[in-house]
Amino acid sequence: MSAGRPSAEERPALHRALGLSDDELARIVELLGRQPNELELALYGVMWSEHCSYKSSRRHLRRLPTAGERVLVGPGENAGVIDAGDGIAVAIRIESHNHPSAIEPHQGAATGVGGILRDVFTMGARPLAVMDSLFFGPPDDPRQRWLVEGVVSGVSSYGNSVGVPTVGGELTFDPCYAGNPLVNVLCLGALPVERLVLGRASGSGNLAVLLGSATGRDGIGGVSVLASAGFSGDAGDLKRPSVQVGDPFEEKRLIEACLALLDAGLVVGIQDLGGAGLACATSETAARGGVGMDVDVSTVPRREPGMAPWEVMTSESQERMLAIVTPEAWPAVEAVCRRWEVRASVIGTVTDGGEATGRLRVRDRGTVVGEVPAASLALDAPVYDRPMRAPSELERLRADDPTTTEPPGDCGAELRSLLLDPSWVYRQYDHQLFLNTVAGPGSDAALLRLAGPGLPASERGVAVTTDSAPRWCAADPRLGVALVLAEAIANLACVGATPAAVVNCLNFGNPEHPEVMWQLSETVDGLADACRAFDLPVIGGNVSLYNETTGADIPPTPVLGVLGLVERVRRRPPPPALSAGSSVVLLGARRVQGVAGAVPSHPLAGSRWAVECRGRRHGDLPPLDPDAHARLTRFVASLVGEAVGQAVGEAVGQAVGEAVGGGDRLLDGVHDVSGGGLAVALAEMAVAGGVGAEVRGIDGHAELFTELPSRVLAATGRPDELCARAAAAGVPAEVLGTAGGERLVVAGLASGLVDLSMAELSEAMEGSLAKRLDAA
Amino acid sequence: MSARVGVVVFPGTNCEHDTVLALERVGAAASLVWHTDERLEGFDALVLPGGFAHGDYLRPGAIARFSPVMGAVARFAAGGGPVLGICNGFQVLTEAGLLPGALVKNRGLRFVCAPTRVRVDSDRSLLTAGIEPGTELQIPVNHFSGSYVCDPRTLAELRDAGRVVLRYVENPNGSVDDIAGIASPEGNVVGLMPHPERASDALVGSVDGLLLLRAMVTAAVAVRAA
Amino acid sequence: MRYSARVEVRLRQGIADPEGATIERALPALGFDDVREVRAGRSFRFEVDAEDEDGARRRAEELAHRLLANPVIEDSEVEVRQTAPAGGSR
Amino acid sequence: MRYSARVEVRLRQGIADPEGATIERALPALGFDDVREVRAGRSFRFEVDAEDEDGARRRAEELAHRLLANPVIEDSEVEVRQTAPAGGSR
Ligand SMILES: Nc1ncnc2c1ncn2[C@@H]1O[C@H](COP(=O)(O)OP(=O)(O)O)[C@@H](O)[C@H]1O
Ligand SMILES: [Mg+2]
Repeated sequence: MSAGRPSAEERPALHRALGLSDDELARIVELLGRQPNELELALYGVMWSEHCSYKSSRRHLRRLPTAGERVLVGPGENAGVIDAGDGIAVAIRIESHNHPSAIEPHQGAATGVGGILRDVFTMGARPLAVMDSLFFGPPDDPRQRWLVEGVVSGVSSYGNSVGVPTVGGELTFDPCYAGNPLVNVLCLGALPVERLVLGRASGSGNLAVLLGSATGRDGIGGVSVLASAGFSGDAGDLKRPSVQVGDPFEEKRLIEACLALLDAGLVVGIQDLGGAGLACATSETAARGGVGMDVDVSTVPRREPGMAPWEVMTSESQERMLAIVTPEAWPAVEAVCRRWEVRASVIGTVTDGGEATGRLRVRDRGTVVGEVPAASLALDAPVYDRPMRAPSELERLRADDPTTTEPPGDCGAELRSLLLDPSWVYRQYDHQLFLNTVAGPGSDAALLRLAGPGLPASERGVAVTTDSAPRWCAADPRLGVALVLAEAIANLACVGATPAAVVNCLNFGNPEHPEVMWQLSETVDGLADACRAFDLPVIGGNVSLYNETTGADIPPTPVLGVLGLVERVRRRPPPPALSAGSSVVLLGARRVQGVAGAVPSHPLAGSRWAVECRGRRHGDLPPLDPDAHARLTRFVASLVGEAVGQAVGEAVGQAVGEAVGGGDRLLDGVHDVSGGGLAVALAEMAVAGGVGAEVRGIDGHAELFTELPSRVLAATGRPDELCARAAAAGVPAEVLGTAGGERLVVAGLASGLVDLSMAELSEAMEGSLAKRLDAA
Repeated sequence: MSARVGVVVFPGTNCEHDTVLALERVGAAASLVWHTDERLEGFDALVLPGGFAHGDYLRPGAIARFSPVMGAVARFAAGGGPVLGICNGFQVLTEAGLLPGALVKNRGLRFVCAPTRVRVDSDRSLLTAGIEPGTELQIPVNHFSGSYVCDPRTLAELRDAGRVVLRYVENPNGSVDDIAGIASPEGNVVGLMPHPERASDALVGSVDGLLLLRAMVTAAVAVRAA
Repeated sequence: MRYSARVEVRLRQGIADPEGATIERALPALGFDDVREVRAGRSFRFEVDAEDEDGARRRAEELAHRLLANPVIEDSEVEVRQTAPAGGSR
Repeated sequence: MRYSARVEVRLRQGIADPEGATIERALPALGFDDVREVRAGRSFRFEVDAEDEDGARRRAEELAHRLLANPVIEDSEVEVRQTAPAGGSR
């Protein structure tokens, strides 16, 4: 810092307060060839935090496959980008905002949305859709209700106001998250391919321009304190982290201004300011471009008086971007920003050549107050190979399988308890803006028209889904995550989409616990293998560690966002609903194939039934056959895709959900079988269609509730043709029953299993969440 | 000749592109008008679209009504020009005093984005001219502050003069008298909370909004001819 | 001179206050059955330069009427006190 | 006894206040360039039954902390005054 202040050397404990270990300090001294001063130490503190450096997870993440024909930008940039055809690229990214949301749910979730949007428009893409994956404890408790209300209102107020529709997400209630809720947000954007920009600086003498909000003391140390420290369980003795307040209006203007700058070709590189603020944005852009940067903190517009240089450099004030522009372009940049009422200030210059090469130099009114190699902050963070160990009881837990040991119960009552209608959540989200939402929340995946202001005309569609299943991943992280990917692909197929790319958010407990590292490693391997099996690249991700309360880690919770493409979108896909008179057909194998006797034909381990109805979390998960799954989902995607791509003709004016097929339609409705098994899938389709069904010959409660993958329910007016086409595609198909009437009746081989009126089903479904949340 | 419609954009407005698309579907030539513009010559009608002008900070519409364009909008309306406010645009029109009453937070205190059914209650407005009263339309709402309130005298006036143009079949927000849209005494200024532009394509769920927009565009051309 | 102003904006009597009502409904469950008649409003604080307190109050009232409150549904209440000589920074 | 309470909830010093900042940016165009440092908050009024003023204040503060404000980002300020004997209706 400025002369007269103690150097870091004189305050030996400082590095520890900043979250740096003694070894890390030694490494810094080695890199610099001297002791760092306070400012420099603060820079390393934030940049080498788990949150920014991925130091515990990096060596594992390298095992994920990232290459693919369509990939334009893979992991490492702000968002992954694929080529969607017709000159349009699609950018996508997912991120967690777990810890801030736990203490200020509204602002925590809101700023999470703001951050993920910036990651996407940084790439030159207009954000077109948001999704949110939410995990809470059971909503019957006032604190959980406060969290749910706050998080949902935060996503709603920020997303709606900034003008990006939230088109889907997930909602999980499990006691494991009571002390540590998870809030993951995904954003998808699109851009004309030629507008693609990367977050890198270049060109000696170019200007570093800070756009957006003034800088305050928001989230200073927040990165390390919020993201790298677990909760003690007692909010009272928390070192009070400063939570940021989001400003969607500023972000809206920032989006418009940045896209206008990019359209006009006025910037050389651009980068959002997220965790670690200017420290991160300046060092990353410089390091990626292989240049240096000279920043003067006195030129940074402040919201508060008396901020020290290290505060300015590490502040996480929201709604800011760093653009690199040529001096010649600066007047034009200023003009664009003035129109959008966005503050723009030159805060530094790009340096290259001589001893400046690769150096990040921080000045205060001209005086150098810190200088480090930019790459040492951004790229040279330590990489840890933390000890890993499978849980000692693994064998015993796998053997503790509910499939064989839990007796059947009242299937109707259990089914009712498993129904959950998330519309309480998504009714609060604008999910229609841009007029692209062909299938919105309530569908297996969101299907969007690939259109937006400034994009080339196209008939293509893009589909996206987020999926997770902590109950599977807790029982077996490696197979669990593969099953999650399979489910996501099935969800995409149900709206006619072929998967194209994966992003992931790995929410785990404390990486200093060897079991957690084992879970992480198994998850990465499981995901890597599954992605290879389905030939999908991972184009981005995020890791959130230290999700624990009083020493108890959350179950491993990988959340996958999977992007799919649809050739032509001219009609809405068949809804996840039954319609009176159609046959109910199960596509995919009804039971575990092969190895007779060795594996139960309808495994229940890891199912919602086992976990939620019986409190049993262990056992052997159902197996996944990637080839069979690929055959099934390709078949479903082609059937639905056919319907979606059909010319509309005179059909304009049809009501919602009717835009498919002719009189005796091949596909009236379609829905994958996932959480809660066949029972829940049937009930959801019945409620959505407002019609009952009669299904016979089900092999007991196990077939009703198993979450055996690779199964899709179809409602069809032409069952023979559907089954014949399935057979030709190598996909098993079987008519289970008929839709119609006022009851959902499921009969087993010997006796009845479920007999519920539509009123009972609707009540269980619609009332479930709203009633519990509004109970206050 | 097709109607020339100006779509007014405040910082924070976000439905302007959707509104332009829907207007084009009914044959209008729509273009964006920035909130600092004060020249509205050459337009046959104006639309204040949905969104969050100035972030909806303070109150929806409270800051936007002071934008330079609003003086011109008021003059345009006073001259009989058709002015339509959709959602946030409706809020701006009430704040600016071009329509009576106010829009307050929804009864449920939550944002609501959902399809709703509305009934045309009067054909004495630019938006409903030629549409049989009683006609039901499916048009989505998308708002946090959409609950219409006004004093009893204003309400009586609105009712008696056929200025309640749309009513909700099932009230989603607690609006007095199920009011979804109202008109000025002359019928040329209309505000409504539902989003007709979001019901302009079967692909996104409904085409019923086109009926309203077509009526407006037809009225605009007629005004110009007169 | 510089004055501090506080403006409280409240829904007018007779206008439904769902926010106040919702809080009130939640109170008994939290053990606050001794609390009632909850009304929710908004408050604004700002500084205003003026010759004297009356001048400051007039400006604050003007701001309240023109911008901060919507007279169709809201009332406002203004308080003003001196802070520091004009030009003084915080 | 019955007391009237007013609770003002404001963002803590140092926390960004986008609403206040947006209002402030709009002021010069309205001719209010003598106004600055605008901060937006929320206010609540309610009645509370208590033995004495101190008791009423304690309850109001408790309510403010537990329900009306989130201390992570907000401060609250409580004012209390007597209105009428307990049980008296307004
Ligand atoms: N938090 C949320 N935000 C928005 N939409 C949600 C949320 N939770 C669930 N949904 C929507 O509700 C529907 C059902 O969700 P889910 O049961 O997780 O679907 P699936 O089993 O097909 O993955 C989906 O369309 C999903 O997008
Ligand atoms: Mg599904």
